[in-house]
Amino acid sequence: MSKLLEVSGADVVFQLGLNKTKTALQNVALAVGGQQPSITAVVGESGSGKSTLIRLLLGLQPPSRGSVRYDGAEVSRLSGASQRTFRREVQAIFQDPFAVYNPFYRVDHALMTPMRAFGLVRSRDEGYARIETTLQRVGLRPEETLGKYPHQLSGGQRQRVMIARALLLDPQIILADEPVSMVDASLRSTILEILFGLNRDLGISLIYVTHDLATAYQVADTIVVLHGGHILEVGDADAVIHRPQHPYTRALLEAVPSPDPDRDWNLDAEPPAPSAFLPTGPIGLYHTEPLRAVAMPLRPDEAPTTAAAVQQAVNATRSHHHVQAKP
Amino acid sequence: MRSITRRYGALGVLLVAATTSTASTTLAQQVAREDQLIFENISERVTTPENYNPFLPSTLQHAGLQQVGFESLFYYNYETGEMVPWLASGYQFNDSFDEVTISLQPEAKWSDGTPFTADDVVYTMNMLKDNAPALGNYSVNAKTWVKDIAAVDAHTVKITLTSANPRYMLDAFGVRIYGTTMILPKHIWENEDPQTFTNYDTSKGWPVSTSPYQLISSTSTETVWQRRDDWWGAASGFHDLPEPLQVIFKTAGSEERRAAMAGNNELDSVWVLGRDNFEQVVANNNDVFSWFPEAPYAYLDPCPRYMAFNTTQAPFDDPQLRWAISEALNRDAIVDIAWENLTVPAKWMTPDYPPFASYMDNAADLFSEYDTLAYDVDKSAATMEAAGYTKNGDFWQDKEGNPITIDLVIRQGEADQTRMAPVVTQLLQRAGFDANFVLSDIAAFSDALNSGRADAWLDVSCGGISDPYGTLELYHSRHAAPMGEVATGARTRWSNPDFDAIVDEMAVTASDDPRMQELFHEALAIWLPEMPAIPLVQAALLTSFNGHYWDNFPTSENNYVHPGFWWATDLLIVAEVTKKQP
Amino acid sequence: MYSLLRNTRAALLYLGASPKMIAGLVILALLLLIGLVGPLFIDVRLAEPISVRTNQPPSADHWLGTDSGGRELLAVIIAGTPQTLRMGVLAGVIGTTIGVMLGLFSGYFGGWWDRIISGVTDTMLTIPPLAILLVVAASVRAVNVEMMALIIASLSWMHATRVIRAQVLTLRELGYVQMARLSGLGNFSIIFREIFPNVIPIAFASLVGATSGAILSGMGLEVLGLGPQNTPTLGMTIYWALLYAAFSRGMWWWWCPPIIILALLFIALFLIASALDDFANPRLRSQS
Amino acid sequence: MTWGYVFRRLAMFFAVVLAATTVNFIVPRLAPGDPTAAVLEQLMSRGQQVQGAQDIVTVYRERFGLDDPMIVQYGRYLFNSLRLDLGSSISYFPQSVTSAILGALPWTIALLSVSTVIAFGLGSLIGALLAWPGSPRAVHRLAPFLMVLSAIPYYLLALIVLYLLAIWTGWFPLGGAYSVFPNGFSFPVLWDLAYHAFLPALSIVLAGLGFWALGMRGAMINVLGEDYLALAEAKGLKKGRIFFKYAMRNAMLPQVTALAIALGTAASGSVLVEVAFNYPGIGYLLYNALRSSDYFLIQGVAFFLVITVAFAVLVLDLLYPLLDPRIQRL
Repeated sequence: MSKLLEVSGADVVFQLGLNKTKTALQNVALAVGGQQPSITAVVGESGSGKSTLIRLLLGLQPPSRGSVRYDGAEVSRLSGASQRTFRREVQAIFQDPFAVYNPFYRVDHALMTPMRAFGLVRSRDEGYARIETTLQRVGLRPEETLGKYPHQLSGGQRQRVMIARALLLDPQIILADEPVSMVDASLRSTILEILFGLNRDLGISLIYVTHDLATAYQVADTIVVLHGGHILEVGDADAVIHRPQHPYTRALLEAVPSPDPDRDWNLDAEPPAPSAFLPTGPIGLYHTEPLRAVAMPLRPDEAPTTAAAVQQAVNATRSHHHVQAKP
Repeated sequence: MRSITRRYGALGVLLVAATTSTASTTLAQQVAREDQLIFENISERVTTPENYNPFLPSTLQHAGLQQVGFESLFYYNYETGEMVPWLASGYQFNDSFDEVTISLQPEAKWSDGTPFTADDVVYTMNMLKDNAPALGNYSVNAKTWVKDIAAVDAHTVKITLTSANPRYMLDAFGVRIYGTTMILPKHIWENEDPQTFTNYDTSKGWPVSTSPYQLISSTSTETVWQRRDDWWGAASGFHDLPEPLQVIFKTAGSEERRAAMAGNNELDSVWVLGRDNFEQVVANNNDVFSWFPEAPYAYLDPCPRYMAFNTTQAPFDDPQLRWAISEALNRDAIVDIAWENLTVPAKWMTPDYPPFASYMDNAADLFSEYDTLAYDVDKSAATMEAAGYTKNGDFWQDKEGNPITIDLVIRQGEADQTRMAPVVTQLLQRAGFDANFVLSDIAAFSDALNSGRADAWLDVSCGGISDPYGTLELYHSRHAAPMGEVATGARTRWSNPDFDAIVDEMAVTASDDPRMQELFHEALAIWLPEMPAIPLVQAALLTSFNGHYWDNFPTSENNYVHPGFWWATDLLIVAEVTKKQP
Repeated sequence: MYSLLRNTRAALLYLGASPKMIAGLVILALLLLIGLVGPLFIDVRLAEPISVRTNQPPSADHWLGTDSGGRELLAVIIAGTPQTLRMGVLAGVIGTTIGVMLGLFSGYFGGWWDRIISGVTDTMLTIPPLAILLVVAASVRAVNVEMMALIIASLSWMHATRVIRAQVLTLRELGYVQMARLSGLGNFSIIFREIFPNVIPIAFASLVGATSGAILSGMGLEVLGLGPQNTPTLGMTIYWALLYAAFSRGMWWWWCPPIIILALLFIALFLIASALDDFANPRLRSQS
Repeated sequence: MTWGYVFRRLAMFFAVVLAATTVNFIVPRLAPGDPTAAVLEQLMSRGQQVQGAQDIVTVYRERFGLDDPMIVQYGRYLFNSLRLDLGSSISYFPQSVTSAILGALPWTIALLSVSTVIAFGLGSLIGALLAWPGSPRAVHRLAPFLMVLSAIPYYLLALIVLYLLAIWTGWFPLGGAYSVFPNGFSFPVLWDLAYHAFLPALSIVLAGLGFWALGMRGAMINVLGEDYLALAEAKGLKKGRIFFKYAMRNAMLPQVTALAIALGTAASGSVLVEVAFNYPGIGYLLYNALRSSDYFLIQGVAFFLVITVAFAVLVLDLLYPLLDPRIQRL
């Protein structure tokens, strides 16, 4: 049984000027981990609030309204040992596999520092032993990796070292923010495979944040569609990809070039103007089927659901067969 | 058009700059250079160009105010040793020297035409008494000495002194050193608050004075005084009208600038130059000269330079230590390096003026026993050892093993003392005294001495000029305030009751009384073994005149008066110079 | 430490090839040499007053002549150059250290810290420094080189604070700083272990600039007579030369050497700072 | 430019003024020796016998309120400063501090503004030309010379200039601002003023030239790497037009910000230059005030310097958005 990271009813509002604000996230609810380790893909274009969501989940950004809880406790109020536990157990992998390295140090520093900081190893040798095993786990040869400066490694190698870094801390949850978008196309599936393996073999829950529907479909159990700070659609990955219900999701899918050679690429179609899909009034998420919910104008007589509830429902039904590999 | 506007924009700024700058209300009449007598203002600027109140302590006196802005009752002439009557025609003490009757020039008039009378003198002295000490030392002097003052008639004043003082007239009205009590026009001043009145308004003809010159322009770099042809002295036949149409006091600033301006004949008098500079200026412009045609060139300053101690503070309370320090000081080196051989070592604290020769000769026995000029490092060491001091490494320490350090406080801005400081400290270092010097601005210097924090310092010994009373008086115990309070006099805080008694007797003894010689010998017999302060050198200030436009400046060959053009006695020079005949 | 050395190698390689850096270091080394080797050949005690005959022009006995205080000017230069350098470096190091610390904290923590620190920095930058220095120096009466360095340092940290803060504001948002936070590093570890190494080049350029500025300020105070009077520094030599009117007396051997040495010192420091700037700003590098 | 921006700048201005005023108040009071001691010292020098010295000190302390509690003095100082009433100078009593400053200020403003503008304009132009690949070779040869010049401090330059052009050759006056105090304006008077201002201005210009040129060169190199320049060139615009309209104009922006700071530095730099040349400006006044420990005058001069510079910064900050449209969005 693993711990649950849950966002409920959270808004994030930034103060820009004296009387100017920007709402980055509005009424967002998400859940990661819990009884069933799962993979949730958060899909959205740039400006949809993805980065803010990541920061919110990592506890780097307090919500303006609502809450972020880990294992039942409010993240912003954690302190002492429980805060350290949260820090260690919720890890992240970022988009740019170069910027996350301090150019001043060798990659060893990125691997050793967190273990030392969390007191996971007592000696250098013990640390290196763990590092070597973990590097092998992500498909790297320790002797080719250690002692190198970040710029001496390829993008794929760097990203795998980052995954190893997260793994070294025995995490419960990993937030992967566009982990393959800056990696050579040839290596993307390898990295996704590793991530998928973490979930499958180690029971680590993942939030996979991306703008790429194809890879989301490839790895995720649940897909959450984020746009303009709102969750517009949530549901079982198969269902969302094959039967999109929100017009925005549909537009996104139509913009994806089809691998089917018989189908024309939709080059003439106007790309969806992002603002066209933004809700104009108050909205809520409403079930359209048991494992689906879509954003709709608020109905006075009916209680909306939350993305977290849908995710958990999906995970519950998947739990018994979640070991089976995806196509 | 546009570019022209732009180009003259810069000039415009300058225009604004000059128009708004320090006020000058009357247009200076164009006077030819050969009719102008230009003295150097010895300060770096006219610090108070809008203040001509002669008694405010902050007022700059020597930018013309005391030289041509006012007249003194008398001028003591160092060369003749006489009191030259000016606004007064004479004075008479009673036999016990506690009452003096002064007769004034009956013809004297103020510049606005009002007669100058005994009422003005009475008003001035009473006003000073009432406003002491806010109006500075002349007010303090008036309050200290004037018991009562009354007009006997329109041109006679009688002053009753608080106690006998045969030197009162010299001190108060005779320009003993530098300045004098200037008499104010009652009809102008009685309506003003003397503590804030600036006495400056050229449109009203202020400052109103009796002098032959009227202020017409005053800025931070120069003051211009225009001759008044209706001067009382000429009208009454007291003295011919002075020849210069204008007298100007001009700031030169640095020594470089001073030398260059003298070389170009831009100045008719020049403040202190270094020897090399002076010789170079003379080589380039043979119109420039000083008192003597040859070295040491300069007239002797009345204030010898000395080193003083806070004698209430260990280890400087020990006369033996003070003597040892004196023996460590090579006066010849000081004369050579700090004074460029333009002066001589000082045997004691009085200037080498003729009236002192007999006093010093009569004390020759004392000076052979206590040789103040001795320079002998070995003897200095012997003196120290005899007094129980020991050496730790290179430096002396006291009986308890505390190192003896001397921080010599130097008043910044006094060039000769700044030059002496490294020499004196170096000499002390070589004799095993751990000495350093600290250049201090005037307030820090004063504070160090007042608070008693200063161990030792260099200073000028300005005392008697015609007899040694004024110098000995500096060591009277009335000046020796306890630590923390302001000490005056020589500020050494030294005191000796026997010495006080002698000085008290001298105070009521006239200069020419033979008893003075005996008293001096007795006082010195107490002072010398104690050595509360160490005489160093006589001071010759190498100032010079430029005879390009004007003749008859005083020199050793034409010694009608002493040559200090920044003193109030400068009026005697202004009155005597003659236009150079081509 | 090992990685620091290795990482610095790139910088050294670049800087080693920079003609500005080489010229600057050569001049600086020569000046240092004067102070180090000079005392072996010349008795520096001749820098004290009344040691030699006064006012001698340069000759075989006294290569740079003597001044009016009886000091041998070659000895003064040999004794004074290191004193001036020492004062400058001391003030530079103290000032830069304070500046870098404040810059790091202000940039990293942001919020009230930042508002206060950068407010104070901007305020101090707007206040004409010499005005304050004069007031402070006149009050404290610096009597030795160390005191003077301390006073100057207290007013020379602002530049470092400003540039470091700007740099940290950028660095703070970089991935590795975020990562360090996720790696459980505390704020101080992040500041000193992750951010600080990356501002070293800038801090170093600041240090050189601050040293040069400190020597400049020190000289200003010295020629106004507020310097360490009992120590032969270059500025005090100019002060004495002015006091004795060496300019108009044609005693060029008195004021020329200190002015030349000071000018060389400023040029050397300037060249070094400029080479460091080039290194920190690659676009400048490509041009020069 | 929003009101919020203006408001923040104004708040900054007042914060600077308040902080500086406070420092101003505190620092001189930490000094040993109070101003009354200076007055007394002036009395005692030259052998004027002083009796009742302690009384004089008491009277003066009372007159200048030096015995009041510090907090009272501070409050009074702040209040008076805001009214621009800076009290009476002690050493120049009864002249007011404000009038002493107003007498000196125009000289400094004229000297500094003219020479700084010349240095700024000329230096920026040379710097831009240094970075511009198309400028003549002779210009590029200037670079090392300018570097040397910018490294030598203004004061040393002033001394060298003073020696070479005034003492040695005698071409220019040794100091001062005029031969005879100007009472009216005519060509000879202006000529005289310019003649006296030339050397101090020359020192400031020479010392500033290198600074501005190198700063401009740096900024220019940055701008030259920008795409819009390549675009302008591709559009076939004339070289001169690209140089002035595109490259130089954009590179000027950081220079303008530096100008504000430079004014502050120049103001204090002028102390030494004014002392060297005996120029009757603010710097010289401050130098004299320091030597006589005249609290009120020191405070007053520093206050004026700070206000002037803070005001210059404020004006530049408010003008900046007009020069750089990108700021307007704030």
